[in-house]
Amino acid sequence: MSLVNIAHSNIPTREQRLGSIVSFEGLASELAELSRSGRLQDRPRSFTQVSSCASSCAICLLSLIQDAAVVNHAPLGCAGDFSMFNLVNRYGLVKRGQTPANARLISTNLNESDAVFGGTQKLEQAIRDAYERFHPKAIFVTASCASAITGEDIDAVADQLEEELKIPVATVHCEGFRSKVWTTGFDVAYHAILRKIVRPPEQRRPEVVNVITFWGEDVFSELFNRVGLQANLVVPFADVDRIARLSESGATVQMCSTLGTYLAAGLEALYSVPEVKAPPPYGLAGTDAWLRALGRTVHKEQEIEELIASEHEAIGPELEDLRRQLKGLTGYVAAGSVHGHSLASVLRELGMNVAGGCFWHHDPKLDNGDPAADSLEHLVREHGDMPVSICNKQAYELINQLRRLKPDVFIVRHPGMAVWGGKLGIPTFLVEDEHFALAYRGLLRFGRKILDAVNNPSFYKHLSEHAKLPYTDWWLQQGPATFMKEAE
Amino acid sequence: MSTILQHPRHLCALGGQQSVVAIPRAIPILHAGPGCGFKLHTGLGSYNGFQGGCYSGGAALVGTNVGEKEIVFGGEQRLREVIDGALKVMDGDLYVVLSGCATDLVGDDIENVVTQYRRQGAPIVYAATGGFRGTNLHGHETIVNAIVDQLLTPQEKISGLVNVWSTVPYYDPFWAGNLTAIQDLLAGLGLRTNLLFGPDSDGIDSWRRVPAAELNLVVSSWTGLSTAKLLNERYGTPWLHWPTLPIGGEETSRFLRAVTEAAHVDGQATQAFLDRQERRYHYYFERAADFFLEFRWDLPSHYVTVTDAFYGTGISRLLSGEFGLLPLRHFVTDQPPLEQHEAIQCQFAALSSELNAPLTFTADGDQIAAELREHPDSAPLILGSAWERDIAAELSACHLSIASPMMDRLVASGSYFGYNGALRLIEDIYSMILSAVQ
Amino acid sequence: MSVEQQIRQRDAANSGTGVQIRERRLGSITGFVGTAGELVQIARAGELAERERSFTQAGTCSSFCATLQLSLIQDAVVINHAPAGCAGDFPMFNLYNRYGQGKRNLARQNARLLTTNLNEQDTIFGATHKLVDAIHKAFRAFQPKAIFVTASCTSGIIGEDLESVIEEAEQELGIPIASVNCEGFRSQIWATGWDAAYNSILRKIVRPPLQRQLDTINIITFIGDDYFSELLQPIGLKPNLVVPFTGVKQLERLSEAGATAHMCSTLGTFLAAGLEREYGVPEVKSPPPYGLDSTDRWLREVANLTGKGAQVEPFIAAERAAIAPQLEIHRQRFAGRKAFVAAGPSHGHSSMEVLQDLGFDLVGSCMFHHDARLDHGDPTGDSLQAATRHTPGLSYGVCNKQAFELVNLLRRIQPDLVVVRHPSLALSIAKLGIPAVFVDDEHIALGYRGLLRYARKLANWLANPALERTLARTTKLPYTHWWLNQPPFSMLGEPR
Amino acid sequence: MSATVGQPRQFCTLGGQQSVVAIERAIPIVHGGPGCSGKIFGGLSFFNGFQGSGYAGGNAVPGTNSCERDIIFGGEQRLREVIDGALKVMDGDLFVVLTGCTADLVGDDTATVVSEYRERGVPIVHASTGGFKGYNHLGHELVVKAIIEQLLKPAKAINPKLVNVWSVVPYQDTFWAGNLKAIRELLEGIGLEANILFGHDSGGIGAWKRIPEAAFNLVLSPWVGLSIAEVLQQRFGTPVLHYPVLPIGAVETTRFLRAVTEFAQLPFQPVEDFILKREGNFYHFLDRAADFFMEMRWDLPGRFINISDSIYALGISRFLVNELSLHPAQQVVTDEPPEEHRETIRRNFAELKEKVSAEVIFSNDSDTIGRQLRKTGYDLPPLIIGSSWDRDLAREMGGFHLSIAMPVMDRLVLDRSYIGYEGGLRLIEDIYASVLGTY
Repeated sequence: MSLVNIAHSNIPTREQRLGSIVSFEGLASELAELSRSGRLQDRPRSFTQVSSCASSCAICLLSLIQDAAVVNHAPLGCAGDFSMFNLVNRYGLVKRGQTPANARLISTNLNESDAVFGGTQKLEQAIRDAYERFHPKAIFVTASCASAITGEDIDAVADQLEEELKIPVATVHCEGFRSKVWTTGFDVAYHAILRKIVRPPEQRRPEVVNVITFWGEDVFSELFNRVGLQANLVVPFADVDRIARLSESGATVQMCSTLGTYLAAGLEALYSVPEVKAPPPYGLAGTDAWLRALGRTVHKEQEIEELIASEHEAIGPELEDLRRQLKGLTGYVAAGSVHGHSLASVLRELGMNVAGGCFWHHDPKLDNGDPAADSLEHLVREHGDMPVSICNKQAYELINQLRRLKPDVFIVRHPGMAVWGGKLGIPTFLVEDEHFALAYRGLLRFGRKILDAVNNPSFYKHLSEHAKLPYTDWWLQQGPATFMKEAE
Repeated sequence: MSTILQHPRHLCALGGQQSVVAIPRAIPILHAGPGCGFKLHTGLGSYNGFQGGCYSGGAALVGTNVGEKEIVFGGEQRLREVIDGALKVMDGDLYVVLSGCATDLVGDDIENVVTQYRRQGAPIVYAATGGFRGTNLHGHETIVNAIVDQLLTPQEKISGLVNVWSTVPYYDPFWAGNLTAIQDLLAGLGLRTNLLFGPDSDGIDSWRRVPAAELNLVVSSWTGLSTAKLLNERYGTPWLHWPTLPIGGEETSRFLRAVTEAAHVDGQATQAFLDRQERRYHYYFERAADFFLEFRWDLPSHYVTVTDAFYGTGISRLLSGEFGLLPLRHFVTDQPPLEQHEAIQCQFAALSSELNAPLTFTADGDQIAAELREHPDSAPLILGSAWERDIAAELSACHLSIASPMMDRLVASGSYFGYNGALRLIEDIYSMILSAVQ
Repeated sequence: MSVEQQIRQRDAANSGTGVQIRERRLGSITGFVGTAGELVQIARAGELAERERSFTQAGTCSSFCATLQLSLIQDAVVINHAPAGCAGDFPMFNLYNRYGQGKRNLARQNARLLTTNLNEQDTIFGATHKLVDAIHKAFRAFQPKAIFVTASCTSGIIGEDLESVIEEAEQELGIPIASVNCEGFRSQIWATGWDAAYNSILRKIVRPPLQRQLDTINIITFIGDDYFSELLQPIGLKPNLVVPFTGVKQLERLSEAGATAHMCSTLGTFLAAGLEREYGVPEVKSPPPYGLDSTDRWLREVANLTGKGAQVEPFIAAERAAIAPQLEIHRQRFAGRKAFVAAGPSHGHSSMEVLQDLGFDLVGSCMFHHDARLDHGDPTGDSLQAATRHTPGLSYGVCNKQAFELVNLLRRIQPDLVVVRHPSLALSIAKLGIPAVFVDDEHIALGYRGLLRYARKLANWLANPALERTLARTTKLPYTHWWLNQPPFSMLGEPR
Repeated sequence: MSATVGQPRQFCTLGGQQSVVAIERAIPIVHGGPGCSGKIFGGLSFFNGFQGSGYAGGNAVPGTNSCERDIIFGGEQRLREVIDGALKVMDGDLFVVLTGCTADLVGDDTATVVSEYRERGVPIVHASTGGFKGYNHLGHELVVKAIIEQLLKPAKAINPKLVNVWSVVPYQDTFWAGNLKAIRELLEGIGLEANILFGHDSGGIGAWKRIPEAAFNLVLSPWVGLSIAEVLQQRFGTPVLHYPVLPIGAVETTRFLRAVTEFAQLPFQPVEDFILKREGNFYHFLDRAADFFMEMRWDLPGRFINISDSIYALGISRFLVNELSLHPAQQVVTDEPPEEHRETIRRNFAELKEKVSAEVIFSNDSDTIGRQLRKTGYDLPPLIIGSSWDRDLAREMGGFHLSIAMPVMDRLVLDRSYIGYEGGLRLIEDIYASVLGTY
């Protein structure tokens, strides 16, 4: 049976599909080896701080599809991130030269009596409301802990309303409690897209390359156009029709293969759109390898080599200068696994030491199952070994780690985590635009950014002098892995 | 009464976690799904004036992140693990366990678990805040009453001590500045405020002092009333309920006079204090009068409030009562208990019968927009949440965000409370308009 | 050289370029107290004499009025040859400019204004070189279609020879450059500034007609919305609103219109008369179209001048009928309310007429100056007479924005409403607790439908006088009790 | 030096009129052309944060409205008329006659006229402020010095706690009223009596009469006010503390308070307690919102550009660099500081921080400023903090914009202040509201 079973509305979690884990303490090389040999096991934590759930990841992708609507079948708290995605939406529109508008989101606002007597009528009503209010081309229904535990049959409702409204109505099984790995939320969102939105190809468009990413500025087109390719950035800020035609493209690449693994593999499995199986294009070596893999896939080896050569030359001098200025500085990276590997390699390529990395989870393999795509392997091979923690956003472990390593700069990709570096007085910044460091020019942008951070650390200094950490001295003396139990 | 909501302005009961975060050195412990805590931080703490995580909020929130296993086999054991860890790892004076949908629905006996810890002397309480139980305003009252109920013991009365129960922390982006403002004003009357939340509170000590107060001051439309009643039963403390935001020269003075009476303080000293404050306030009022009288560009003559009842009533008294603006429509978004609706109606109407505008109780952005479209050519001033930016643009109306969620402003110690609060609000409203017309 | 000689020399230098001040040209005055009827009579008899005040408060000068009109021409630049303080009104004009651009869907941009920023040396050694620099800078920075150089007290007194500088620059740059003699001290009647601005437009911008546009009516006005179309389109005419927010091209062709009319005949008198004198564009003499009767009369005259006589009567009848029911309601609402007008003629006269049409009880008025006649010299243009034809006994004062007199007067009259049109007077009145309606858009009350628009606006103001009440309760006026108990006009001297 | 100026950011000497209006129950009398006073009011007060008339400003200002006759035959008689009337009509404690270009150019002997009244016991002084003499910063100093020299007598005793404050220029600084109040609260917080002299509750003529009693003069500004302090030193031997940087935020405010403490030889501990409490509150909010600042959402920090009076350009630069770790681009100083002060100002910008320095442009002409700033390119949108004139420039450069400098036409300002600990928080709120508001 194929990886993607569009007969079912739900899919296995990452733990089940990929054997993913959320806790590990050791060397990158060990982690890579364990993953490869299939002996990787999770070590549950007794004490934990809140993390994130699949619901956020699913909604963040789907709510940014410009002519779709999302109905969150849940109590109101699950709408806590509506306002964030709304600002992301408005900001992205302004950046793309369009008029800012609110995101199309609705909550069924489940309450006590709904919990007792069921809330399916409310769901029906909400879907109709969404249809009336936004005239969307598709509606996504995201589930919640409450809707799942009370056993709401949201699939039945969705199918019935799809009949009635004559537009795709897709359920998204992103109940928070199902998976410790919140990126499962991406997978279920993509599954809904593959099931209900993507159509079989009408005519193939080999020059088009799907780029699975978030909402960063489009740095792909400039590169691709030079070799006669078109970048098709999805899912955020695309519309339903563009997504429906993902099946027609010549290849699929990813800004982060943790993000896109399911969609990329799915497109290859269902519609044989080849997935470019290489780590994402960060750092010289990474970008070279990635471009070459793309070149092979779309048969543009020659053009690609010329592109690589000219870019290397273009950035050469400033890169040298940056390396000189950054030499001897130590960085620490905390991010979602593959993107984290990418950022670590960028730091190494800028001539910095990397004291280690903290990644929110680890997938021993990707859905494509191809070791060539293993970004951790790539990191170790190209840039050497480093200490690695796998930790689903457990601030207390991270801060414990940072206090020992005392890096000169701390680079984060996830809201809410950057502040802990700052409270320790470490120049820290969040990678807001995930494309900021991408490819060759990104290397320079990123280097300049790091220099800014270290050249004026006053904010961090004052913060550390005045901010109190909510942790006991006892804890700060323990080892970071203290609360990890042995694998069950 | 919970309808389907587009553009929610409040969240679920578990939002009570933010009220715990607002207590210095208090640690919330969430017994809930993995994403709940962070979503609520995002909606109430972050993308609402970017107030931030502070000491024990944001990514520091402790939680059990219950998964399939706990749902099937129950999560009490898991909760014990996390409480054990929290007492070791988290440096706090007060621990508040909050349950989420998942754990409330599967029926973990959390109360029992927590009580055991309390018996062993841990300063820990429990609140049932499963999201489906109500709004975060309800959640706020739940955690406050939980602390009062499970932690406090009778105390000697301290003369002149006043407990202040006002706007809901984080949900009201200006809560912190407001509390400071109340403290300063009451100090002017020679009263000592016992603040339970925010930078000027002594945290657990302030809470332990609660029974020692001579007066509970509920400066809020309706939240906190149940607390005041509870404290009255327990410790016989009288309470004063002031349901509208005291803002501007007249309302603030009325408020302070009422407090003076309720707290039996020297009326003459109060009068002297009020005179000084009013004189200063009116110096700026006069300075700006040129502008209000002459501002040649279609300064909106009508305004709309899309806020909770507390702000809506207070602000309409300022704009209509002192600045001569006319109300077009009021929307009350904090879903007050039905029995409060009539009182709120009256508070809006109190000004004068000509200054009455239709009042709608709703938190649904779509309904609000629809009703505003009934006045196509009014181009009013819209005071609401950042959600109203779109409908404002559609009606080419002026808009200022003053209510949750506030994604278009950063709020630090800002406040719209009292005399200075009014000056601040007027500056903000008209700066926004001036900027928009050029 | 004595100051007197300097001034004479400047007048010589500017001979032919300057415009005579209103005191001399139109026998205008700034001091009078009596009734409207008396003033009309005295003026008509040519016996109107100025009464000067011993004590005065700061007024306004020609420079302000001239710059207001010229700085809003979208492709011209105004250079103020003056110390930096005379640029005190730049921000105001900039706000007008950006605001008006927004309303007219033009890209918002800062107004194009420069000051030569004269300093002490300049007063000693002269500063024509700075003026030359400024002109070149303006040309480089804005590529304007025309440049206006506004004079100042300083440039006037030190006898700067603007004309020779300008002639030279004009030849070099090939665009019209006009001096504007709006030195503040030359006239007590700031409206002279309009005349100076229009004079420079007539001299340097307006061209002989290429082909006549007989269905176009020049409307000389400020920055209000275009409500004139409401009146003119139905009878097949289109308004050409000038001078603000026009371009130089549009001004060049003023000579081609079928007629020139005013939003306020005091404002436009010099330009309208000039266009008739030099290019035969007839001026609409009857007072501007505010209030039922004046609107009727104005429309009829416009129609006759443009051969639209046939269309106009049915239009008038239809419009009057259309507004009648609503108008009646407003009249009943306002009946018996005491109103007072403090503004510049003749727009103030228009307001007086409108208020009476709306059923207010007009208890008095005070205008900032009075022109014994207009440039066209035709008595049918007497807007004061028109406004008070039924109420010649109306008590009436002329006072160039002397707040102390107004406050004194209004304290006695205690009207329910004061309509005021000049920055910062409204406050003095509001401090008495009297609703002071500041007329923002001068066109709002225009024509028939304007009556209703205006009524709605007044109703809103009167609905909630909280602001005025608070001010009256909490602020103090800067005047002594002694003064407030003197007769309002007791500082007026005897007629000269 | 004074070249041609487009989009003025200060006006002429007669602007001193607004400093008189800022003194409680003081009445300016303008001996100048009919329009001068109104233009000054419009520029410095109304269309600058819509600060309004106040007690005796706007249309209440007595003026001689000089006409042709006064120019030819002199205006002294006319001035007498108006002073006579003013003394009868205007209810004030202090009258200040300011001359405009006309009177100064034709050479009316205003000094004599006014001194005659003063000899008859009238509280009236005269300042020769003909517009061509300089900018309103000078006008402000001239008015203040006139009052000092013509009205004040040596004190019987010195009050060791009393300090005269010479800082922001009323009305030129759109936020002067709130700022002076903030300075007062800071100084009182460390146990001094602040003689603020301008604005509400500053004490009017009474406060001015106490000037000679002061233990010292505090000049809190890069250069404006220094000459005032000199005069006071000569006449009354009052020592001077010159602190050139506007204290915004914790670092600078604390530094400022310690400097004052040392100079005034105040007990050290109470001051430190006061500082501790205020810093605590300031950093509580920086900490609370730290997530926001570090997650640098919505394009900030890019580079910031100040276009304002030296007092703000320097104060705000220090603040943004010290507290928010932002980086400066070129900084524009618009108040035309006298040559002898420019080097210090340049140095202050060069030494913002160990590895952070900024180049300074001295210009008050938008054309020049625009051409200078357009030369640089930016990775992220710059933040321009200047006057409302700079909205166009900001749009053109794709940057963000906040108006804090004369003329502020796009904001209404009442008692807002950017000084001190609270002022820093306010400035942060305003900057990020303007940024977030664009979405």
